[in-house]
Amino acid sequence: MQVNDNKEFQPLIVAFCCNWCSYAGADLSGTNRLNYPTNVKIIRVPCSCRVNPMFILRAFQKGADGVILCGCHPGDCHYTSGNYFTRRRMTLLFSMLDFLGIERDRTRVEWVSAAEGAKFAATMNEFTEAVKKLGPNRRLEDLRCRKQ
Amino acid sequence: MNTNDTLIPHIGVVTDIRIDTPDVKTFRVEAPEGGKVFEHMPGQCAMLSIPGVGEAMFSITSSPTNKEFMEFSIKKCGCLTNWLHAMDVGQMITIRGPYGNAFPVETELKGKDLLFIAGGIGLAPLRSVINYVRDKRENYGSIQVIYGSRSKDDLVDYKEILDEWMTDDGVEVDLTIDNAQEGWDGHVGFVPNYVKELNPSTNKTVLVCGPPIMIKFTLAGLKELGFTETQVYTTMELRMKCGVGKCGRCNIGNKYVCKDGPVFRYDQLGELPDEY
Amino acid sequence: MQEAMINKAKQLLADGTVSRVIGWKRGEFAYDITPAVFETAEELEKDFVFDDFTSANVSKYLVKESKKEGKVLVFLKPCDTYSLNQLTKEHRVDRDNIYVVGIPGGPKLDIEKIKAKGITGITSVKNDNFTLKIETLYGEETMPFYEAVLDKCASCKSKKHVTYDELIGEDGDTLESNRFDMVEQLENMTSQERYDFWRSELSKCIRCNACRNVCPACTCENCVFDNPASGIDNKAPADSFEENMFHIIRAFHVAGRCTDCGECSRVCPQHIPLHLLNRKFIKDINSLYGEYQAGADTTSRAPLTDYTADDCEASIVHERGVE
Amino acid sequence: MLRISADKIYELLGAASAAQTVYIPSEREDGEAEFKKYESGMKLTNRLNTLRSAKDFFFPQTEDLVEFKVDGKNIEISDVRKESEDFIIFGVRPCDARSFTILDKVYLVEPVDSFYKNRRDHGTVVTMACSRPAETCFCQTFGIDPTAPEGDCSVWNDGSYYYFKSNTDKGQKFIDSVTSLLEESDTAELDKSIEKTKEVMKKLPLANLSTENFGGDKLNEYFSSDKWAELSESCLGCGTCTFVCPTCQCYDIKDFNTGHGIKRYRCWDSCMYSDFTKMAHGNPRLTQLERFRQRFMHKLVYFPANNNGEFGCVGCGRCLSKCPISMNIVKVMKALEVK
Repeated sequence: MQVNDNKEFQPLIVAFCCNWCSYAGADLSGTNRLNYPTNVKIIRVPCSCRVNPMFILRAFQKGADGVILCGCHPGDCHYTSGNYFTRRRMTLLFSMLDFLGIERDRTRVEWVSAAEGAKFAATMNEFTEAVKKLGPNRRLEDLRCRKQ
Repeated sequence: MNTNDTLIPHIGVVTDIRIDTPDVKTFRVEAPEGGKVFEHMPGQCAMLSIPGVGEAMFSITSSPTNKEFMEFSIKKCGCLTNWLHAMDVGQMITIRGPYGNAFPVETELKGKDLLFIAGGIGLAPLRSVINYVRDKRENYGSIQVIYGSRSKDDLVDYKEILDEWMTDDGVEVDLTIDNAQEGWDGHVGFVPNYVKELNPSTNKTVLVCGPPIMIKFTLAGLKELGFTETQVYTTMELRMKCGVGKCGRCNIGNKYVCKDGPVFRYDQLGELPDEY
Repeated sequence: MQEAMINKAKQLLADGTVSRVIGWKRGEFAYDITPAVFETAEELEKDFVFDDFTSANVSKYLVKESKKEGKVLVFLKPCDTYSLNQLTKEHRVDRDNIYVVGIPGGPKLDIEKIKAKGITGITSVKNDNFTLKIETLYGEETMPFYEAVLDKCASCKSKKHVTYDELIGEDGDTLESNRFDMVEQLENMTSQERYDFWRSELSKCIRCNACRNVCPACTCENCVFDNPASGIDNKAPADSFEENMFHIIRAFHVAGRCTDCGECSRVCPQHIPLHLLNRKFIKDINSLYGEYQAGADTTSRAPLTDYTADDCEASIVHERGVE
Repeated sequence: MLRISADKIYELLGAASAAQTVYIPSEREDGEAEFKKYESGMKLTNRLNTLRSAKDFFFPQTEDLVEFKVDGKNIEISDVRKESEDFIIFGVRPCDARSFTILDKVYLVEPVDSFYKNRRDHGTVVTMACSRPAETCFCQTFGIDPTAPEGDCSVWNDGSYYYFKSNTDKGQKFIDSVTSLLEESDTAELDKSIEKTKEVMKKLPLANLSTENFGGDKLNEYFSSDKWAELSESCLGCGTCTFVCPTCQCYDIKDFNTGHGIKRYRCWDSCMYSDFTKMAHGNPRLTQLERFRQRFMHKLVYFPANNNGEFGCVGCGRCLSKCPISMNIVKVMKALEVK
């Protein structure tokens, strides 16, 4: 089989989006015909607080090169305080991943409201670029899942 | 590496799915090219699996005298069985076996009067034996089947029981259900009590299978009636992974249920530690 | 000390204050001590031991023991009292059914460190003025006491009992400990160096679950790693990812609840410094959300079940330290 | 007997590793020993034994069994087995060498486990007699002579020389491959050093531990013993003892979805784990007492019952030094023993 070395690396990004703000924001960026990479795979969650650390790790295991978590702006959570807990949790988790030597730019939390379609697209573009610079996820990948 | 290994399964195709009761379905399994995947003896088991879902041991409920296919009556109770219940005809599964010993149909049971006692899904392993002895009628004495279930709807293979077993000469079938229900004019009551009521002749050899609690009381009842432990056979189940006595899960005393069982004579069972 | 403890236990058994005693039981050798429940004065006389090797934190046994009939006496070292407090806070033990006698803490010894010196055939270990005199089948060996001290004791955080019904001896104070030194050292490495460090450590993991099962904070009735529905109930680390995942998730599940008792590293048969993961969380929590010591009290909110509106953003991770 | 002077042993290992992979017990940074692939510059450990047993070579902690491709209702099976390459494990202790014959009794009986057999066929076990047994050693209890190891080829070290004796064709092949480095000699020096070891063996704290009260016929005496509750009381239910044990052979079979197929693999499992026997309708071993009992009954009663009285323990002492709460087979044997 011929390997195409010229093909530019396209990182696979998993974006967890809260149902009330960020998912609507993503929707808005779509209806506004804003561009963001097709390799961003959105997973809708009821609240950013629903995302437990295992979700993030599982995404990396199954082939993600970067994982981003989007939720309502602090103070705007549909469930009052969900995203405040998320913020603490993800800060600690990302810090731990960094501590284990996993590149810190592979993870991010961003607050995107339902009105911020443009911010959503810009965030995804920027995040994808940052991950692209890092190359494929090798430090937190499951070799069994790598496509031959 | 061209040797076969029992841990590497074969492909089976589900060619028919019969709804027996609200939570039991009977699956017909054939090899992709038709015919049976392997031969077995009544009472033996096979490991069925859906890759990625799970693998578990099931008793083969069809008789070895059936040369076209194998059947498995499976109750919905866990992850794999839920999946199996949701699948359609044409689905491939993986199958390996046969595992375990079998009811001694060609040795100890030959020429004997047989009494089958089953409760609920416990009929599955016995159905294989019942149909085997019905097909080789000349080798065995009288046949009596005592079968009970929670309700009429929970009687597995009810149609076959009505249409084939009950119409057979020399096969006596006694059915019972736990609670009275509309459309049922048969016996009502638990199996162990029904056995005592029926008072079967003590020269029969007994094959019993059902929930542990039913087996326990049935055996006590049989003893009261004068049966000895060496006359009673039962079949067991424990968690299994390998099927060949190596993975260590179904170990009771020095026996492995998958290899030395699942069929045990009651006196052999008594020698094992009480851990099943 | 051992004598005083046995006498105390016998007295409390005799006057009916307690019906059982949790302590440590003598083994075959100088060092193989098993936590045990004693019910009679005779058992205590015969097998109760308290010496340089009684390092096991017995507070987790109270989850089971405190729910049984009759009050149970437990001897707790200062570090163990933090664990008990945390268990009390999480309603995992019935504190009213426990009689805590506080006893002085370590430093305790790590037999593995003695064996790592190549000393074998050990028949007795004596502390002679901070020199260990070790009798072996091949003659006597000596080594400095402090070289054989358990890691968890070498970075002791407190000599203070945070909960007790009675004390034997004087109570101590919390200490200025050096426990975050190694964490800091790692933080100052490059990402690649950290990765290499943890890979060489975590690749040793055999997933025996000793760290989880000994941990006083791990008291779930059914652990996520035992739950087939979780998809991560694997019995062995089948890939390097799973080695990382298991330890990240385990540390995360006890973050803000871990009292830093150090049992995880003590029991690890592969000597993986698992406490560093927990300490990283503790250090982060201290620096980001204010000083917090799990188990210091029984009422405060745990950092991960709490928040303030002006907490730092997760991006702080990207902005500090070495890449 | 053939021998080589101790300072030339690495020359010998180098020569052997030119033809096939050689594994030797070598020390890690933390002072523990483990089997590592020999490369020049590596040193043999001074530790008596490796932290993990040598069973990994034949029965690794995880191994792939078979792979599936699932496409709609169709399933495709692919056999991923590969012929193992030849390898030599150098420096296996007599206890671990015996553990292989115990594992053989499980994996090489019908139906033969082809995964195990493949590795067993290709592995040459070069054993090393013990000269400094530890306090935790009790291999004598199970009839193992640490000064006369089994295996394909036995090696003795008297301090100045390594002596070699082949026991099988595979062992002879190994000796043949390095024969140019070996010299013929008498064994007077070696015999002296063996005598010294035998003296130490008599002084071992567990030298008098006996199996005479255990065996296949002791099921009823021990199964319902009231000692189990006390013994299992502090058991954490972890798998340390199982995973460092050279004879524990239980395994689990699991599927892993890689996203582009299903890998079915097996991995070590432990009867000490709470879900080991758990099934849809319940668990026959509900508390740690039953699980704890199972492990020791299996080694001391069930296994001998099925294997002509051979016990499922080799007295390597790993569980004695590694159990987090120091509960182990020796304590169990001493507590249970009924005369």
